Amino acid sequence: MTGLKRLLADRAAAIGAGLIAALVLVAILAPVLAPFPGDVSEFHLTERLLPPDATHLFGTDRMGSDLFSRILFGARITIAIAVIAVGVSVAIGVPIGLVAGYYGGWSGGLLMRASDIFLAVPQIVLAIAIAQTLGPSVENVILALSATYWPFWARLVYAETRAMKGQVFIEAAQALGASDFRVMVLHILPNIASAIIVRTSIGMGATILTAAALGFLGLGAPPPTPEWGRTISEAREFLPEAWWYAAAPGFAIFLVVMGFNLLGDGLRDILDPKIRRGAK
Amino acid sequence: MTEPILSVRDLHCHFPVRGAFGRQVGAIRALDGISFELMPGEILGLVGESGCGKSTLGKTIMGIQSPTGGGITFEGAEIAGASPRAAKDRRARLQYAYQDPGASLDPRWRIGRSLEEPLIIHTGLGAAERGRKVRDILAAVGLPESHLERYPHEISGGQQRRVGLARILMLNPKVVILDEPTSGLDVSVQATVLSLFRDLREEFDLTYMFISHDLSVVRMMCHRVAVMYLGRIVEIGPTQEIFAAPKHPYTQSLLAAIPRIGGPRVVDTFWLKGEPPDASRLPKGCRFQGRCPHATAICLSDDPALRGAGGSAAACHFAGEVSPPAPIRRALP
Amino acid sequence: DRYVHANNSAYDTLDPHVVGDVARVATRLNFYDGLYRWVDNPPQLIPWLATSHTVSDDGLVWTFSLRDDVPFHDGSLMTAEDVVWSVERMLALKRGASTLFLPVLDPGATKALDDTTVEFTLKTPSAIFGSIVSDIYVMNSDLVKENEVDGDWGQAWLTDHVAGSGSYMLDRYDPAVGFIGERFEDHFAGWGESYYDEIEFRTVLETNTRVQGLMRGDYQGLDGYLAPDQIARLRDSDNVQIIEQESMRVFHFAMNNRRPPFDDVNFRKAMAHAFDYEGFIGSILQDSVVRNPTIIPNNMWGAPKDVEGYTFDLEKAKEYLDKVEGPIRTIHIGTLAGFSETEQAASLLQNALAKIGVTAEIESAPWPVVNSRMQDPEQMYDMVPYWKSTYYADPNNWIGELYGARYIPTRNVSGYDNPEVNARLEKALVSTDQAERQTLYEEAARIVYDDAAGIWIYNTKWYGPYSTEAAGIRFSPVGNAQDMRWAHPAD
Amino acid sequence: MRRIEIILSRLLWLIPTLVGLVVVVFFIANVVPTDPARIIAGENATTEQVEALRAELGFDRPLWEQLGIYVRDLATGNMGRSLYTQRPIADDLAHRLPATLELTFAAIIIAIGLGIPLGVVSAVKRNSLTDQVLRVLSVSGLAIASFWLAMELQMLFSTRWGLTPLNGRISGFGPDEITGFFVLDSLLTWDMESLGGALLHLLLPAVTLALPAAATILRFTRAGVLEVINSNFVLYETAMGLPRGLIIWKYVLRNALISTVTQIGLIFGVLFSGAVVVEAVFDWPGLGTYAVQSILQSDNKAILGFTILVGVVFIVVNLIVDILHTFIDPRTLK
Amino acid sequence: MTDALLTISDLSLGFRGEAGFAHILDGVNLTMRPGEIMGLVGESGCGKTTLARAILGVLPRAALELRGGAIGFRGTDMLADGAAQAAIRGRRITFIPQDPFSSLNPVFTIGEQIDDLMKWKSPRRGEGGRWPALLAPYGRSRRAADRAAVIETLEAVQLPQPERLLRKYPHEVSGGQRQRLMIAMALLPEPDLIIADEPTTALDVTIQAQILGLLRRLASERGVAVMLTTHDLGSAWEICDAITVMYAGQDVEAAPVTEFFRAPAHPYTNKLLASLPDAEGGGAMTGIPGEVPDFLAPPPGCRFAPRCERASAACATRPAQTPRGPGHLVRCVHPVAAPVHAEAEA
Ligand SMILES: Nc1ncnc2c1ncn2[C@@H]1O[C@H](COP(=O)(O)OP(=O)(O)OP(=O)(O)O)[C@@H](O)[C@H]1O
Ligand SMILES: Nc1ncnc2c1ncn2[C@@H]1O[C@H](COP(=O)(O)OP(=O)(O)OP(=O)(O)O)[C@@H](O)[C@H]1O
Ligand SMILES: [Mg+2]
Ligand SMILES: [Mg+2]
Repeated sequence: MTGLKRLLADRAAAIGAGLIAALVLVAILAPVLAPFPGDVSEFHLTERLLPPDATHLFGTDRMGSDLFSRILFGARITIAIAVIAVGVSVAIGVPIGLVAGYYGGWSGGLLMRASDIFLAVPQIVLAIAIAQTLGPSVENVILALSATYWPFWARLVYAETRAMKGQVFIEAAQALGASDFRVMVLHILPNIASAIIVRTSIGMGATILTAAALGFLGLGAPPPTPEWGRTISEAREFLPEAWWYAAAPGFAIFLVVMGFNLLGDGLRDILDPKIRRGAK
Repeated sequence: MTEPILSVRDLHCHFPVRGAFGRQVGAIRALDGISFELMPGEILGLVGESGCGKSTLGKTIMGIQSPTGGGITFEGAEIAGASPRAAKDRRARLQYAYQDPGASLDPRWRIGRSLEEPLIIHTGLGAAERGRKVRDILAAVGLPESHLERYPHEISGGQQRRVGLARILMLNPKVVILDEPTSGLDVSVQATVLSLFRDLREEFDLTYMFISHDLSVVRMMCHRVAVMYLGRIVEIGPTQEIFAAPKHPYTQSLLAAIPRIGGPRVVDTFWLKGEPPDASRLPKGCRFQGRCPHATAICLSDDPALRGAGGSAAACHFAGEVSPPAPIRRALP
Repeated sequence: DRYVHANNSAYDTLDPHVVGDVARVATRLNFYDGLYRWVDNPPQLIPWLATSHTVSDDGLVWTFSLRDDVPFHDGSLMTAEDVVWSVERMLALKRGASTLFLPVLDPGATKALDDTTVEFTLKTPSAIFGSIVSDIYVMNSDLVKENEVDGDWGQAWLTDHVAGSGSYMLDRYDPAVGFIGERFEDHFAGWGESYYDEIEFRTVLETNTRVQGLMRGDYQGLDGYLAPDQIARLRDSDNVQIIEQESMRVFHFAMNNRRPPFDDVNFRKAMAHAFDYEGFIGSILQDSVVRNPTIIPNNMWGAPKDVEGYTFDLEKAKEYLDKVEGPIRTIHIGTLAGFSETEQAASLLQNALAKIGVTAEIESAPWPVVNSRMQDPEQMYDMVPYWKSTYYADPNNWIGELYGARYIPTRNVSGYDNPEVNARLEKALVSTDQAERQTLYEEAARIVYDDAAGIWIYNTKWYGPYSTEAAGIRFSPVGNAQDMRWAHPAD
Repeated sequence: MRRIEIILSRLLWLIPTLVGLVVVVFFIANVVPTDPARIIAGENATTEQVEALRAELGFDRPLWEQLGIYVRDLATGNMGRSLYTQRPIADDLAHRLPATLELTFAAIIIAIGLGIPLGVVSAVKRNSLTDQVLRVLSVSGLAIASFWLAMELQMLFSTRWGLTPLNGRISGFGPDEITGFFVLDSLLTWDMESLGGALLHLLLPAVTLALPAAATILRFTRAGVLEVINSNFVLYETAMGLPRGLIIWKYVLRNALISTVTQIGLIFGVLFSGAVVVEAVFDWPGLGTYAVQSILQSDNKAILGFTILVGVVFIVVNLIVDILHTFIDPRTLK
Repeated sequence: MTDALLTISDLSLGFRGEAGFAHILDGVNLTMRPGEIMGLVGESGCGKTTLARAILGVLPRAALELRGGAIGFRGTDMLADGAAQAAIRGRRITFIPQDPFSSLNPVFTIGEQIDDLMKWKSPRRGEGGRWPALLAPYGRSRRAADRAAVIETLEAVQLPQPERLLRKYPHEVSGGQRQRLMIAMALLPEPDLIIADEPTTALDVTIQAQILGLLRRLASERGVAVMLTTHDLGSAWEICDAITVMYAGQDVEAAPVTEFFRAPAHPYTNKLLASLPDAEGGGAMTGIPGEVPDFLAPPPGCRFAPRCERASAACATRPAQTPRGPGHLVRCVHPVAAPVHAEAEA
């Protein structure tokens, strides 16, 4: 079976993939799908805090904007934050982990100690500290997340590489005279790719949650950005009367993170060679 | 007399045992002064219990493991300690076949790609030429071409061994170190694999170092046998001689342990007691002392050197003087 | 009986000379007494520790007569020495209210003439000195000196101890929770028929929680500047009463008048016409506040009565915009994180500006950051929406500090510098003639208005949410009704 | 002894890690030069006042010098004064630490109490309906933004139904302080009213915080049990006819817990960081609320102190986990 | 046969997986008498372990599909799952696993594991009440008696310093010692039958000789029957009284041990013996051409037929067990007439 088929055969993974596909689609098609695309920056002060109805599927917010439309547009920000932050973390963490794990020794130790420092504090705390100093903006959220997230990948890749290095086929490749670069890139990387992919999928979910928390704490995007976390924090003032105000973005976050987690779980089942061998 | 193609002199390989803080608290003497010579075209068997250092010896010769001391001469040149890449050309002619060929193949690479890899690393051949060579060798080890498209886990253990051999043969080696090439195979498969080794040796003019713990197989395949015990060669000599008249008590016990179908039941009479000591805590004196039925005071104090005449030698103070103890037949109901 | 108040910020210290903000005024008003005290609305200064004062003809020497019957919480009597020591302490610490005094009063310029007479010798005449003496909180100097460490003026000790004469004595204090005060029976001002024996001020940061708690009966009172939506909720509750008062807290956009294109009056006028006053006040704030056309609160004397205020008119804004010479760039609005009203106002403006072709970006930051950036001409945003509260009830608190050149760059963050205005403000600051001062301020306010130096939006109303069980709440824009000695359980 | 050696070597590693942490966080906290002197001076301060304060507080010195001073002070337990509260940061943090610890301990107890048994059940009944439901729940538990969950729970339980208190650790002031843990203190002073109040106040925040942690523990336990349940020794024990309950709850669980225990250190970190937002929602007077306040006030030094304290707690917890690990898995002492 | 200890009749089972039904055991028949050491031999993957696990009742339940047949142990049907079977397992039938390295729980001391075994399976155990597993009591006097038996048995399997050994963790003792321990644990409940699944493949020749010798001696001394699965014919020769050969999930031949090596009748048995490297250093290296059949689609009838040169159309149905001598049964339409393994005659 091809990877995609296997993926879709797993119910949980299929749901996850579906949710993420929906998110991407929603993000791309937001201007088309949104009933009130202008409401990202348009206000209708006479229509503040209307409960959900046929016109406003998710109700309206404190400025009278259509929440449904804003949440659709919020998907774009969410994707941008998650993709860039995780992308940067992967781009930094993977090579560092690979090199440190492959060569080991004191340079490897040093790299790992450096990542230890970052891991010594829960990621969100450090991200808060960074975002706080840099000031609230989407760019700074991405920066803070990237700066604090790369050690996770470095750690993972380091550990996996160390484990791989003990594998006989790696030793065999070295015995054949393959260069270090060749061994790292052609042998080790593909073999640890599944671990990286799984971590990345779950990492996307975690990133979205962290970004939302930063938004909630007022360290994220400025108004009137329809970022989900900040929408929830806006909504607090109007609870419990305007229950829909917080419910909609909260649920959106839930679905998306769930999507990434399910996909990650599914990918783990599919990509993990141990399980695959067992299935044969 | 011809020159040996490979000679090993007083080879040592120690693995540090580390405590907390990375402090070295001892060493596993995996190889502790190994010397022998390998003649062109011969098959040297290397037997010994698990963990006695057979694989380490093979890997140290290959340069996968760097030796702590001693020398290795291959085709007249010193290669001890040189990394595989440093002595790239020579490595092509000296190859190591892994104990577990399945594990020595990248699980994510198709067989064809794995077979091509040595050619990519060592030669400048074009893709078409590489393909031809791969197919030739594949045929030589008796595998259908369709297997090129398979992944390692999609073929059987016997076939994996063939692939492992094919990969090694890609570079036209002179000497091949075969590490336990039949362990884990059923007898019926083992027979075909062994005959393949014989055929390939003829066809490619190979010299083998044949590592195994199966004495019957070694007896069938090898010209000479070296018996290892805890990092040392305790006895070496022509196969016939060793099997006919083992001089070292350990060799004697090894031979005594082989079941003889139709013959007397060895388990009822087997006399060797105990297990090898921890490789990191070797006793002073002879390292077989704890299990040897003939051990005397000298065995506890002096480490016997490998000595002998002609092609054979043994490392025992009483080499050739002792014979296995009389089997004690236990009464059975 | 106990009165429990849920407060929106934490009581990190009890030291009255260290904090000067409105949110934490409760410790100062209830544990300590000042020379005078502001009460009621419009605010009125009543004699307190001092019974009266005189001013020399040159306006420099202020002499206060003190009561002789004021006991501190430990029973010892207050003397003029205590007052002098307290003033020196305040000036030495350079924090809290000292910023009001330092421009006019040097350390060492306060003297005790006898046990009940204190004399201040000012550097320059000041028309407002009388309005700020309420902020001279007097401490039991002997007690503090006993607890002084390394000449710290008792700072360490006073963070969690009280050395005052105020209406309540400290019972418990926890910076993370709040404080409990126990009625000081021997307070010099005596007590009415009914009162609270205990007052408890708890820190409850979350607005929603405070509102819920009041409705549930967990608290008897809250801070009075809640969002209209919250007020509306509270009104629906049976056990809540809302006491409504027009306050003196002007919400406005400060504009950086120095930086192009804001240096062009046409551009500023375009801005002033681009704000949807009615939408903001009518819809978002649900008419809970009143339009305030200039910087001086409507209910403050000195506010020109006939000014209509700029109107929301994008046509006009466009016209003015067309007259602007030089390029128009993206403008940056700084808002106060956690104060959603500033965000909403900024968003509203941003939205309208987009329609006349001006792009605006909003940056949200915590108040201290915004404030420190505002005071740095280099880092000042183009616009910042915020409130100007009553530190003392004098027009100078608003127009003087915000548009007078003498306050550049600290409080006059817009850098507005108009000689016509400056002349009037300076004159008003030294004048002792109330009528003259009023005229001067009215004139100044008109000029500033014509210059569209800022966007003035509304004057806040104070909606004091209290449990129906509480009575006797006495509101003043200066103390925000947190002087609890007047309050008592309803019968 | 081997165990002591392990602990010592871990303690030794702690020092460079902590120093590195302080340096990193210090520079992070000073990336953007907001003007602390001006903030301390207050909104109405004159420029001269600000300058004077700046010099007095050493903010005019080069950054590395400030770092040196900071580290020197830190060694004596002095984290400087909060810009906003003017109180010693170390005191503030020490004062709030018990609140946060009480909350996180309660949460971790709930999380372990839920996660481990459910994880075992889920693994033992693999692919059954129970397993499916538990898996969905655990994935959901990890997907919910904790601040949102906190808000929704608060809205339902406190506001709508009035079952639980809205906020805080207790209404008003706590029991007489002994340890700073209200539950403990009220037990020690036998103050049943406080105990009830403290527990009731703990309920929602602890549950909110525990949910994702329980989900994580459930997942790890499940994976651990699944891994172990197919191992040879389980096969052996089963073949020897030992009771299923004994095999699962004693033999399998101990093995499965090895990986779970290493996770608990990380989970503690998750809880600690989760506390930042959950405390903010429930007005829990702990480190999280303090941190959020410091953020709103741009109180860099306080955030710095908070971050370092969290780092220290985190490292200590992981150290404890490592030590625990040597007890659960004797192979680590090899 | 009333004296039979274990009777397996027409056992047919397999596993259902993604790819379909893998029919592993196909009509297996086998009988063991009390005290008999029976070798179950066959190449890797022929179903030895599956058969052993079927008797022990530890086949993976989820995938298992029982097609028919029965396993009778002294009249109890071991395929059922009830209290009677649970009482037999670990008491009347015990188990020695293949891999002594992973069959002991790494995080408990050896003593604790043996204690739990004795608590539940000691011969001195009466009818326990209905206690939950973790809370069941373990009487003081029985504990002491059990402990004495443990020490005695550990000494019997030649484990030095048994008291100290009990305090150790499994990783602290060597492979050979662990396998001795497994033997001791199999003997402790004083069973009638020990199932030993390749107990020596993980060990070196010298250790293997020691362990097999020990097993044979103790089994004979205590009159315990042993079912020894192995792919090593040499080991089978060493300790077995009788041998049953399996090929691809079918029993093909069963015979007393000397008869088996002297006069193998099934073509597969013959070829298997011919593949052995012979003791004198010669030996044909022919092997058996062809591949083991796929369990997902096995050939009908005799599963060896596709690799057998003697095969005919008749082989498409499974031949019945035909006697060739006393205790010698073979399933072949075309059995080999004369012994081909010359040596065995000598
Ligand atoms: N990389 C290594 N680091 C530490 N010790 C090692 C390493 N490789 C081997 N050893 C140790 O060296 C000794 C010899 O190992 P080696 O693998 O050479 O034995 P062997 O004879 O090949 O055994 P087997 O028959 O099990 O393959 C063993 O005690 C082993 O634990
Ligand atoms: N749970 C299972 N699901 C599917 N197939 C299985 C399962 N267990 C075993 N098999 C298959 O059943 C066949 C017989 O396996 P078994 O382990 O009984 O062989 P064996 O004779 O013990 O082999 P070995 O000598 O290698 O131990 C093998 O092909 C194996 O792949
Ligand atoms: Mg080896
Ligand atoms: Mg098996």
